[in-house]
Amino acid sequence: MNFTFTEDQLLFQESVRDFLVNEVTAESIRALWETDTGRSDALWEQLTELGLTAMTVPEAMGGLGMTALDFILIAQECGYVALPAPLVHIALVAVPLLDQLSGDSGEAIKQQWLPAIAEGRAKVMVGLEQNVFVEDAHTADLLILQKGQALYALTPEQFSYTLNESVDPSRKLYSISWQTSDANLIAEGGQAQCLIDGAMNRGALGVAAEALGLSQRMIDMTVSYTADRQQFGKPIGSFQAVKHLMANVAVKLEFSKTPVYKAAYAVAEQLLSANVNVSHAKLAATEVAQLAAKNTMQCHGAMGYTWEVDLQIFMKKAWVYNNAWGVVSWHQGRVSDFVFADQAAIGAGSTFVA
Amino acid sequence: MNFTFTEDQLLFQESVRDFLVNEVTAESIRALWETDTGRSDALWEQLTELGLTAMTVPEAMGGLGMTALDFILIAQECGYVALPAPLVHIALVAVPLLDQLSGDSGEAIKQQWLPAIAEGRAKVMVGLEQNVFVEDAHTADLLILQKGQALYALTPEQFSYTLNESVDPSRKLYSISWQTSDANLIAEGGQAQCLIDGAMNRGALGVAAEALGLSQRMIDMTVSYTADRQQFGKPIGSFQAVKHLMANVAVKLEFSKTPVYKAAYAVAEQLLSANVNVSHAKLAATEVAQLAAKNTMQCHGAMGYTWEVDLQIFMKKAWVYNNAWGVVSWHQGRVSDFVFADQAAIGAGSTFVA
Amino acid sequence: MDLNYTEQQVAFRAEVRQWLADNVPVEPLPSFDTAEGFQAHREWEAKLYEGHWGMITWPEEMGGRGADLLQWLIFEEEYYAAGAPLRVNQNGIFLLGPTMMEYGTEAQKQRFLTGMATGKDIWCQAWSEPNAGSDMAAIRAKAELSNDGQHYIINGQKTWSTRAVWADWAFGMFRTDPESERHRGLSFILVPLDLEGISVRPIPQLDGLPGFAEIFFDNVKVPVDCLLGEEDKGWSVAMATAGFERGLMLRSPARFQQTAKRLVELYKENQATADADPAVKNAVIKAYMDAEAYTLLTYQTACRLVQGGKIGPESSTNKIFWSELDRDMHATAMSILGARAELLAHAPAAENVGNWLDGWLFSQSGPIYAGTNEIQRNIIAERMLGMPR
Amino acid sequence: MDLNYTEQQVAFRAEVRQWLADNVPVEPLPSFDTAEGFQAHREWEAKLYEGHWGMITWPEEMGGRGADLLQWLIFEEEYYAAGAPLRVNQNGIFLLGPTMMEYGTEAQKQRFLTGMATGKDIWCQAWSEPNAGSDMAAIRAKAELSNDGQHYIINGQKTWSTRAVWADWAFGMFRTDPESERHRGLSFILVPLDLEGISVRPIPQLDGLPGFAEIFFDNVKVPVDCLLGEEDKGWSVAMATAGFERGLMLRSPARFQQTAKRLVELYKENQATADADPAVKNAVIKAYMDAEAYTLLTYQTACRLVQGGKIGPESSTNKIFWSELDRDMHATAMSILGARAELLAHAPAAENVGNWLDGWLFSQSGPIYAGTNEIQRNIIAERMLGMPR
Repeated sequence: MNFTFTEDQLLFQESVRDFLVNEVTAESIRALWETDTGRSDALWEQLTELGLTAMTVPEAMGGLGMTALDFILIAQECGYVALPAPLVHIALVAVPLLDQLSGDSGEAIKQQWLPAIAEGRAKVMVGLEQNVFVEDAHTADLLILQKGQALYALTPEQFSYTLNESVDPSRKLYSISWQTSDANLIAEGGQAQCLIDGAMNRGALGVAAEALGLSQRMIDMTVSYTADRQQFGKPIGSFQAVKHLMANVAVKLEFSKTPVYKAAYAVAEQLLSANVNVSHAKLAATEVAQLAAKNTMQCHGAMGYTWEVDLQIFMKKAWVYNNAWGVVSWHQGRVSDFVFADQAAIGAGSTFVA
Repeated sequence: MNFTFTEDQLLFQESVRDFLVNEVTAESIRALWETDTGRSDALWEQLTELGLTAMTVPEAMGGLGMTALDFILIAQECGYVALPAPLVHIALVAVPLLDQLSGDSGEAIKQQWLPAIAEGRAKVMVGLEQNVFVEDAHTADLLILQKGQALYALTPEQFSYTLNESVDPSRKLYSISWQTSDANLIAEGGQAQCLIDGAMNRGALGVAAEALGLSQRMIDMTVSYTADRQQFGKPIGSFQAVKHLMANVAVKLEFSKTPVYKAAYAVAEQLLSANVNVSHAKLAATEVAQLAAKNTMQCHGAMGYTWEVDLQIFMKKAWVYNNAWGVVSWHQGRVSDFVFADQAAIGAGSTFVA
Repeated sequence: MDLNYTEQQVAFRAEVRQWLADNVPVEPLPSFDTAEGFQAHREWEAKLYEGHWGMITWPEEMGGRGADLLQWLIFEEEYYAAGAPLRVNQNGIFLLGPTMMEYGTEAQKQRFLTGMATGKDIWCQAWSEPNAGSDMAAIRAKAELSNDGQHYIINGQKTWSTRAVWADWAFGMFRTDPESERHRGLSFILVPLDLEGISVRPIPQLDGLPGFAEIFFDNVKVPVDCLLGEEDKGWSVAMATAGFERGLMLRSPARFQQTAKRLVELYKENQATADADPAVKNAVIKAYMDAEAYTLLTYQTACRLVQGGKIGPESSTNKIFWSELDRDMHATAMSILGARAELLAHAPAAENVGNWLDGWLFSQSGPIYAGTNEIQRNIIAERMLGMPR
Repeated sequence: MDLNYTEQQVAFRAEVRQWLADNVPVEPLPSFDTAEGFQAHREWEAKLYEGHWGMITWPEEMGGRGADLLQWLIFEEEYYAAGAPLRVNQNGIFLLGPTMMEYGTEAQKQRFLTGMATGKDIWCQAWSEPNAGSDMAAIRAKAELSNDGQHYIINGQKTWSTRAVWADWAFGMFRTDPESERHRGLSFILVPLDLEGISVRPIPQLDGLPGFAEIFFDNVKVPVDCLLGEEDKGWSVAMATAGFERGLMLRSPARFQQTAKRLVELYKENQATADADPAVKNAVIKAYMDAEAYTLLTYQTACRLVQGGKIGPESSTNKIFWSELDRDMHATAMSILGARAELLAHAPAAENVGNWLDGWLFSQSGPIYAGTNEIQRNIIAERMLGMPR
């Protein structure tokens, strides 16, 4: 029993954080808002050079063969800087899905796309019906789209897309018009369902980890703002009301981290408890992100309501993640199914046996 | 349109408050806890002399012929002192129920009991199935008991009772063993149902009004405690955290009063909106009472957790009222039935038309 | 207590409803945080004035109808029920207007109130400064009497001035006694925004629109007859305004009743998905109940005032209640809308869900402006409950 | 990261489970806030010691097993799952014990730790004073060194001392430097409660039972070898204890996991009525999730400590989290129980619902004792987030 990350994992997280905090600034994010795609090839190259696009790609495919658990601290840091790039989606959702394809056609797809992803040459995005829209379809080299109990792989010439602007200017959501065809079919029936369920879990896990980072960032920004901002002759951060608004966020955040790490472990180890662990993680992490948005906004006063103050970059992402990769009620439902089942493994001593 | 009480109503409330605050002290309440019945005939005489037992009794029956609206401010004051006597129950529930009995037998019962109640000679308590237990059966001269869609009137020799101790030592709850008999039948079928529904509404209304008084009392006690209690060299009431705990109660209380008054008006005027108005009042008033108990307890620190500090007298009553006269979900259900009905009269301008 | 409307009140409601039915634009106006939207709303104010609906509680000679507060509530109910445009001049008619009634000279009333009622003059507030937000007594912007005693020379900066970008006039507080500190030595002055030396910098808000602005004053010469109340006594005048702001007029209950109603409809349209989260149904009925409670308390207060009563410190509870109610209602709508909640109004797949998003964004400002809810809680604890400072 | 128990851990769990199955009393013991209940719990502590389960994390020579924190968590899980009695000596084994490990002399360890593990000496705390609650640095109770230097002469009053009514020893802080103020000049002293000059006044709690007490000291002569740590340096010793109290040991996650489990069962038994209020179902699954979260964080901390890490200021979040979780879980149970929720355990119609009421009453103290949650929030804001004092 060892519920801690290794030195290496923590050191890598640190180096990635250092890079991201320096490279992905509020200024660079706002600059991307003004571009057509809202995405930066240069940034993607840098992420590739850091080995982040290759992390979850199997070694046989030119990757580092790491798991969702290895990647989870990185996803957290991507949230901390509100990374305007689909790294978490590709590393946690697309790559493992491709990697689980079987049969000759499956092998072919893997061979074609996984090394390309690892080398940063290709972006593959997954569109599941539960998500309604498809992220980053405009810069995707391949889309994996769900239709009922089947999955199809489409290249850009095989679909057209319409942008649906999100309140988060960094978020690029598209409605896709496309046709199913046997040529594009990559999985169906039980096998497809299995891939879809796995993708939902990993997508929700990624968003949960990002939500932890977003919450921490909103806390950090607000702690420094309230230390500088003076009213009534002292920093507003010295007022008990402001302190307690922030402390309440800190408490929730502290108790949302370990559920996310447990879920990452469960996904990586394919534990039976993965579904309930992921839903717990998603609910806890997005809930603290909502509270962080609400309380840090309040501590910023009118400043927090402006376009120019950077809080909005993180607050709006926190909002939209509340219903991304499974709405709140869907995750609640998965938790109740587990908790209220006959002979449910709950109570003292059950945490690590399920 | 005049949503205010008359000078007379407010003056009477004041004089009743003065009396109650002087006569019904924490000491006298604690003294009653040590007695067998927990009730005081002397107190009941005083309430009678004030005309309170006669208020809702029709003038023809020797009463003052007043309505639930006239009585509501009095019920509030009964809550303010945690009156250890069934005045609100008798005035708001028993008397109107008796008064609505019809037919010769009904007339006879009215003639026998209403003047006796007005003169303080008799106590009549109502036991509805929804309340599970019957209050004050041990000092009742007559019980009106529900069995399904029928009501029966029983005198003490016709039933036996078993005490079920409540967390609130002032509350006397009994399980009753008794037999239905045609001789005791006072109403059945639709007529009985109508009496039962009316009694539920008036019982819930009374508890809602008492909950307002309880909340105000908990606020007042805590404001003075936190003004006296010093820590870190100043009154704890000067700390923002303590102020905001109390302010949150004050806000909720401010917005719970008018729903109770509206409900009292609706009951008195037999408006169609009485059901939803009463349930709104009950939910709002008991919710603020729960918050008041929670926050004033916190402001009292360990003191609030002791038997000797008087906060418990009001806090425990606030707790038990949450599920008295219709559990929370029952009242929520009545509100949803109204709100979600087709053509529901909601929205701007609808408040006083329903 | 009598909760029936009088015949006159019923007739008045019918008259309002008829006029609105005939005049409210079918297509909702563009947001008044845009240039064209502001102009459209300005024209709507003029249209209201034509019907003598500009500010019905004012005397007829000032463009009103001498209506009482209950008629005002009825008017507001019909106004929101008809989906009429937001009042672009609310700072003038709801905040400055009542203050001027109390503190203005006859000349000022004639001059300014009519301008408000007609919609000719749109007003903005000039209270906050970069270092005077929650702590309003820290105001530093100076107004010095000119040597000839004819003008105030204003220098300094104001901020968070809502709708200042296109407004005609600003009202606010300036330090007329340079030696003074805190609440003393401030004066309440009315400033035409077209004067030389004034520059306005728009501040884009969360939705990107310039809903408020900074105002810079560089030796701006304001005629002395723009002083409201006594010189150096501006604080008490301002407190009156704050009273109205927190109190009866800033936010009509009707507004929240309509939001609650729309929330109920949204819930019914999406009941299957909405009920999946059991918390949603409770949240919806709570929205209804809280909007009702706000309405009931407002009616009670109005009745008290009509009978000669006064607004007390308990009015501080209003601001907290409606601002949290508004935010909670929109948060509930966001949950019901699920994955589509984040779409901007013009997104192809939005199908009007965007109105809820706009409302959600706007609701974020409620707990902050007009005195943050933390400040309000202090006021409630100290002035209403009498807790130690 | 490896979330599988080792073979040794699995074997250890089996051993604990077996012993508890053989020894846990079938009938729950009476409350240890009663004389007979206290005695029964004292005997249970002795029984635990027989099996060497008194305090397993201590060295064998002190009555322990030299177990690590993970074994301790496993032990606690089995302990609560078996419904074993509450630890009447938790002040000793969970709070004073660890402090003594760090600050005690060898002689003190030998003498006191064994006494705790055997259950011979039951300890209570003597921190708070009538005017030193949240503000512990305001302590005034004096301890003066006797002329012969052999004793401290203690005078003063302590209060809110849990289980002091029947305890054998008290540990707490006293002012040894009469000139000193605030945190300086305090000493951590151990006091036998049978000494002359000590009188204990029980304080009945919400349920009427004397769960805590006031302790009056009138020229009480305490031998100097009862000083823990350095004279006048008691504050740092006390902070260590507070650290354990807020941190790992005071409240085992297992306790709340079991409460959550019982809540799930209560919900299932009453589902029809419970589901009438949609909020209840969410509250129940939240109880499960929060109890899990508390368990996970505790395991992570234990693993860190086992690897040589230290408890940081983030441990202040524990106390807020479990105290609110405990209160919320019991509040949910109260809603499920409806009209029967208010019945005392011995009421004829109670049928065990009374346990929930007892739990509800006890849960009221959680947000208050061991440093109110308001104080905890200050600590979190200042020490964990680094906000200005």
